[in-house]
Amino acid sequence: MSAEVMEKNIELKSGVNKVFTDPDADAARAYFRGKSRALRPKLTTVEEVVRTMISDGDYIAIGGFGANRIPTAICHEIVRQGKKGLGFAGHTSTHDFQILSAGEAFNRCDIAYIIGLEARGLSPNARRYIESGKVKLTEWTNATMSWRLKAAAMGLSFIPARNILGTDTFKYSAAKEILCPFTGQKYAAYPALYPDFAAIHVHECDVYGNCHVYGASVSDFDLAKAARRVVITTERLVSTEKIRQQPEATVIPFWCVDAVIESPYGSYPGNMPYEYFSDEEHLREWLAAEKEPESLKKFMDKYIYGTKNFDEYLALCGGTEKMNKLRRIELLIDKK
Amino acid sequence: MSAEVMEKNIELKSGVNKVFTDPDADAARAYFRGKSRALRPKLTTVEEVVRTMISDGDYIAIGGFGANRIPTAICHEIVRQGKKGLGFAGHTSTHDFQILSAGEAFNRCDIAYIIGLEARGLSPNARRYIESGKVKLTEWTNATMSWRLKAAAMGLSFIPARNILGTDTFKYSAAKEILCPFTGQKYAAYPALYPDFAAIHVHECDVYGNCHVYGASVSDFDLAKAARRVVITTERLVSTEKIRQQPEATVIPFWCVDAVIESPYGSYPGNMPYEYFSDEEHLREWLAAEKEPESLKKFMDKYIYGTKNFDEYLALCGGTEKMNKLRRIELLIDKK
Amino acid sequence: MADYNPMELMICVAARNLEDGATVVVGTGAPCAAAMLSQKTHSPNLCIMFEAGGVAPILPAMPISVGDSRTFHKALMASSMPEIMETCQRGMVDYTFLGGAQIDMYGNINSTMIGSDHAKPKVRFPGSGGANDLASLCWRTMMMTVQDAKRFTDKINFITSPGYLQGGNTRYEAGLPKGTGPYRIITNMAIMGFDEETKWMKVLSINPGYSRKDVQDNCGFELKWADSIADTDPPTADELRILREEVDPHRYIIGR
Amino acid sequence: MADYNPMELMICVAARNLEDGATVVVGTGAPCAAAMLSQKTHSPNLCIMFEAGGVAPILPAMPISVGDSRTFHKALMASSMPEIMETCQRGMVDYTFLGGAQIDMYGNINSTMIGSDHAKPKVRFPGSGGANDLASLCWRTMMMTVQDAKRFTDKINFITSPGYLQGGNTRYEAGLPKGTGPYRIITNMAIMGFDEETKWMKVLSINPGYSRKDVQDNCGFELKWADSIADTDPPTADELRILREEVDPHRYIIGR
Repeated sequence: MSAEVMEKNIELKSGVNKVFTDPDADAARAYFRGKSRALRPKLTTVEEVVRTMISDGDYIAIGGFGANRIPTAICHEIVRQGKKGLGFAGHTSTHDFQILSAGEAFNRCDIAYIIGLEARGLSPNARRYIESGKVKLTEWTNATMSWRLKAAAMGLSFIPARNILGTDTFKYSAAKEILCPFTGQKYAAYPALYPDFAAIHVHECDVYGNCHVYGASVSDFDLAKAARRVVITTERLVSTEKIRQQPEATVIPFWCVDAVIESPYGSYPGNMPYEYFSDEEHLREWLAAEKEPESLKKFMDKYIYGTKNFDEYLALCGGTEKMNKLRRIELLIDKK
Repeated sequence: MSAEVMEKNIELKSGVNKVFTDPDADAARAYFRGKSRALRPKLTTVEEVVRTMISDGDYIAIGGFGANRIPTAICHEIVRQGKKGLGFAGHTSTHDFQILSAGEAFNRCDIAYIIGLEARGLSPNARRYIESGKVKLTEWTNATMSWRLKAAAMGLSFIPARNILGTDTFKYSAAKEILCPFTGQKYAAYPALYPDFAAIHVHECDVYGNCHVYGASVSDFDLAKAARRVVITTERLVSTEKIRQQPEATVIPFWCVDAVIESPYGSYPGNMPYEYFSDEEHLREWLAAEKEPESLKKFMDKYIYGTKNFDEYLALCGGTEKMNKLRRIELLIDKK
Repeated sequence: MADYNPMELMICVAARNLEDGATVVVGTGAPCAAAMLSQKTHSPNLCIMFEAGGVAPILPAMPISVGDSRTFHKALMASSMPEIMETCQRGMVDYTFLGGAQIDMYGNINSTMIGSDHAKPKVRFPGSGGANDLASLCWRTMMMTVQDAKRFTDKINFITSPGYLQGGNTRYEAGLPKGTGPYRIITNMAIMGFDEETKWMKVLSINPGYSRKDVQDNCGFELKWADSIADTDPPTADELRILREEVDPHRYIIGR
Repeated sequence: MADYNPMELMICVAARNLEDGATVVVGTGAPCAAAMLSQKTHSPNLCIMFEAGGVAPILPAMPISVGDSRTFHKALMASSMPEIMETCQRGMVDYTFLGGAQIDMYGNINSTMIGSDHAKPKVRFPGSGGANDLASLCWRTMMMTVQDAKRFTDKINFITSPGYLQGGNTRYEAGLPKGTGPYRIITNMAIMGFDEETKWMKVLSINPGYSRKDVQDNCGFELKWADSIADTDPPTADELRILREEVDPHRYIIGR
């Protein structure tokens, strides 16, 4: 390394906030060494997964984008079981963030996108929660969170990139500037993100967790590899014979997966590509209920605390008739 | 950066050999800024592509793995047109390396795997060519070459990894040691590899270059992004309507692609997954011919210099009857 | 002259800036409408991309989310967020559009917070999402926004997404890719670019019905002015018809 | 006792080291045969992976190439080289097998060249391929090889793939992942492991028909010896039957 580069090293900046998870690749390897790669059936229940695979204080991540292809049942159950003190990957999060905020389930958050529901507006309750100061915040971006997961999926402790340099997003992140050893170019270095737990909703998988996903995949294939423990909720189970007929279509392999749950309409009230569109009416009901803490409490009592499981929630929201309606919108048979 | 880390920086090692291509990401961006992303038909011929898209001295890379799913016609034409002084990415290369060595087309080579044909043995001529000292060599590994392409596909100038440290493979590479800014862990840093030209053989694509590939993809999806100019040879053209029916199956998007050539049996004498198996007999003929320079010259005159194009080569090798036979082996109808 | 509202004007102006054969990453709303209008007027082969992974869809309706089914309806590719972001980082994406609560004279944008304590913001917004990424990595960033002196400020509370940072060469010295940066700020009153040397915001043309004074009075910092200030061409009848009938027939966006 | 050749012995011994539920990256030839034999005897759920991307295929025949169609025939996944290598780097792959022209007392392997001038080698071999990667990143590396004093040398010409480098902790000090390294060297004469502290090659058991002297005489460096040297269990009749009838009926490998 040249003297010039060394000198420059001294001026390299760091973000002021915390890395909430250990980026150390050898620590992750030590965990993965003990993770089962046996081809064994992994069917279980939402209740069981949340009870046994998430401890208070764990750092969790949720698959999908916004309200699209999210494992809603897992988010509900985290709140229903009253999990507390979680760390959360606020990466392309919208309705999942809204649910977990309603349960005040987390106290630290990596931020790429939070409190909003895209074109639908902001979540009043999630905003109150964040503005309260109860949640420790570290700023990132969507690409950065994707790359932090990719670094972990690759088995690294960091990865370089060319965004966020020079901004307050950098200043309030936990990134560090580094120099390319070949060109001297300045890069942002990001710490690998190995979540303790991840939940991902897919179209199809077998009992071992070999998954098919259709449509945009966001960062889920990297997330499945990066997380120490992974649960897959699936619209439908398929046979392993079907998986073996098209091996190039397997996007998450079984060894990443610790638990599998069949969860039809599992992304409701969000959109599941090719299956059903989002229930905009019910999402508006969420936003309206959140305006005051009292109305939110009533809403949560009815839909989450007062239901035993996700099936009861679906029934409350209109059951099969509603689901058929959302399928017709998805398939462009009916206008929304 | 702590004083301790800075001190350590001074001891960081570098490989002694050359980086044959410019890893600078801004230089690559400047090229890509001018690359057409218009959705325009790109059909052309092998002769035209090699004549207009490859200049003597360019650095080229070939898709596929070994003799599997390789763009054989392009390799032949490079030799037939007498291209010289090329740089070559010797990444999982076998029969492609053998062809280009027979034409003495390159004079510098990044090595991961060269001169061998896996279980079939070593290429006598390629070995002579390398042992002659005519070719400048830099050592790498399969994973490293994959990651160098990935770094380019990501738009970076370098990427860290945990292999090759402490070995002579590192010493005779052009890698550099760096430290993780978060953990202090030592890593190998690899320079991004942006080839001037890449040729990739696929199962299906449309006239714009949107591609479907079945079976193992090796590093081809990253290669298609990393290379400045890309030609796709395809077993068959498909309509853009077919591409749009399954957008998640598009593995190389049109904007990476500069030229498209329909090239049935295009991986012959190599294996094309689900289509035809390798022609082991003809590959043995290659190896036998290579034993002496004289017999190789005769062989090359017959098969490459004496043929106008790849169709004539296929005809010389047994034509449709041979292709049908190889299909029956691929489909496990006949034993090889 | 056709009658139109400010949103319609901004969308039409934005659409004109997207040439055929270019690539653009858009979000929901006005940027998506501008890209669709551009396709239906002069740029049939404009390639529209969404950060969740959708590429070149045949959009059957306005997406609600940049990751919903519409964003990859009959698309040429349904890929991933890293795929799109790395395509930007590699220099293959020409344009993007950003929004924000504040913008300063160098085109820096705030979509994170109002206040001075990051740990306990006075007003919290969603944060970067993909905005910083696209502003950092695409060649040319544009913004469509209603103009007022609070939004256009020299006291930006938080730089979420980079414009030209502190002006001059500071953007590239910080390490951001060479040659990138804010390109056009399209408001209800005017169209701005940036001075080549200082990178300070510079008015290029004024929209019908507004004066120089309007434009300056509704900006919290002193604007630079191009040597000759053009009149912004108003939306044509054709543009308006296509926008209203084909792009946004339910007036989700132009009815705001 | 069944009659068998050295290759059959080595394959049977290697197969016993692959436990059910483990992951192993193999090449063509003997390692692939060992993994298949292991599946058909005690490890039905051994997950076989190939570096070109094939995962858990139902192998219809011996692959000729680690990227040919057989390596992902009815596989659970046909992925990519980075996918496989990153799975190794993440610590999810337990075993791999390497070959080479030379091996030293610390398990370092040469598959690159003989000679002293890298630019003009006396004898050139293919180079690392994936060997260095797998040796660096998988938990446990094994080797099957015929043993002679030229191949087992303390004057290795080129360290292509890392064993324990210069012994002791040098492997981890160089930056390679903690806890990884050579595990078993299976030869026609003996089975070796490595001393826990010094990482020097250490004989664990001697194969039927060979003596300590044979093993040492056919090794170019002084071997360490375990406190108690076992006799290698010869292939059982069952192992041999499955190997000959089901794994390699055409004797492509065991006939060598």
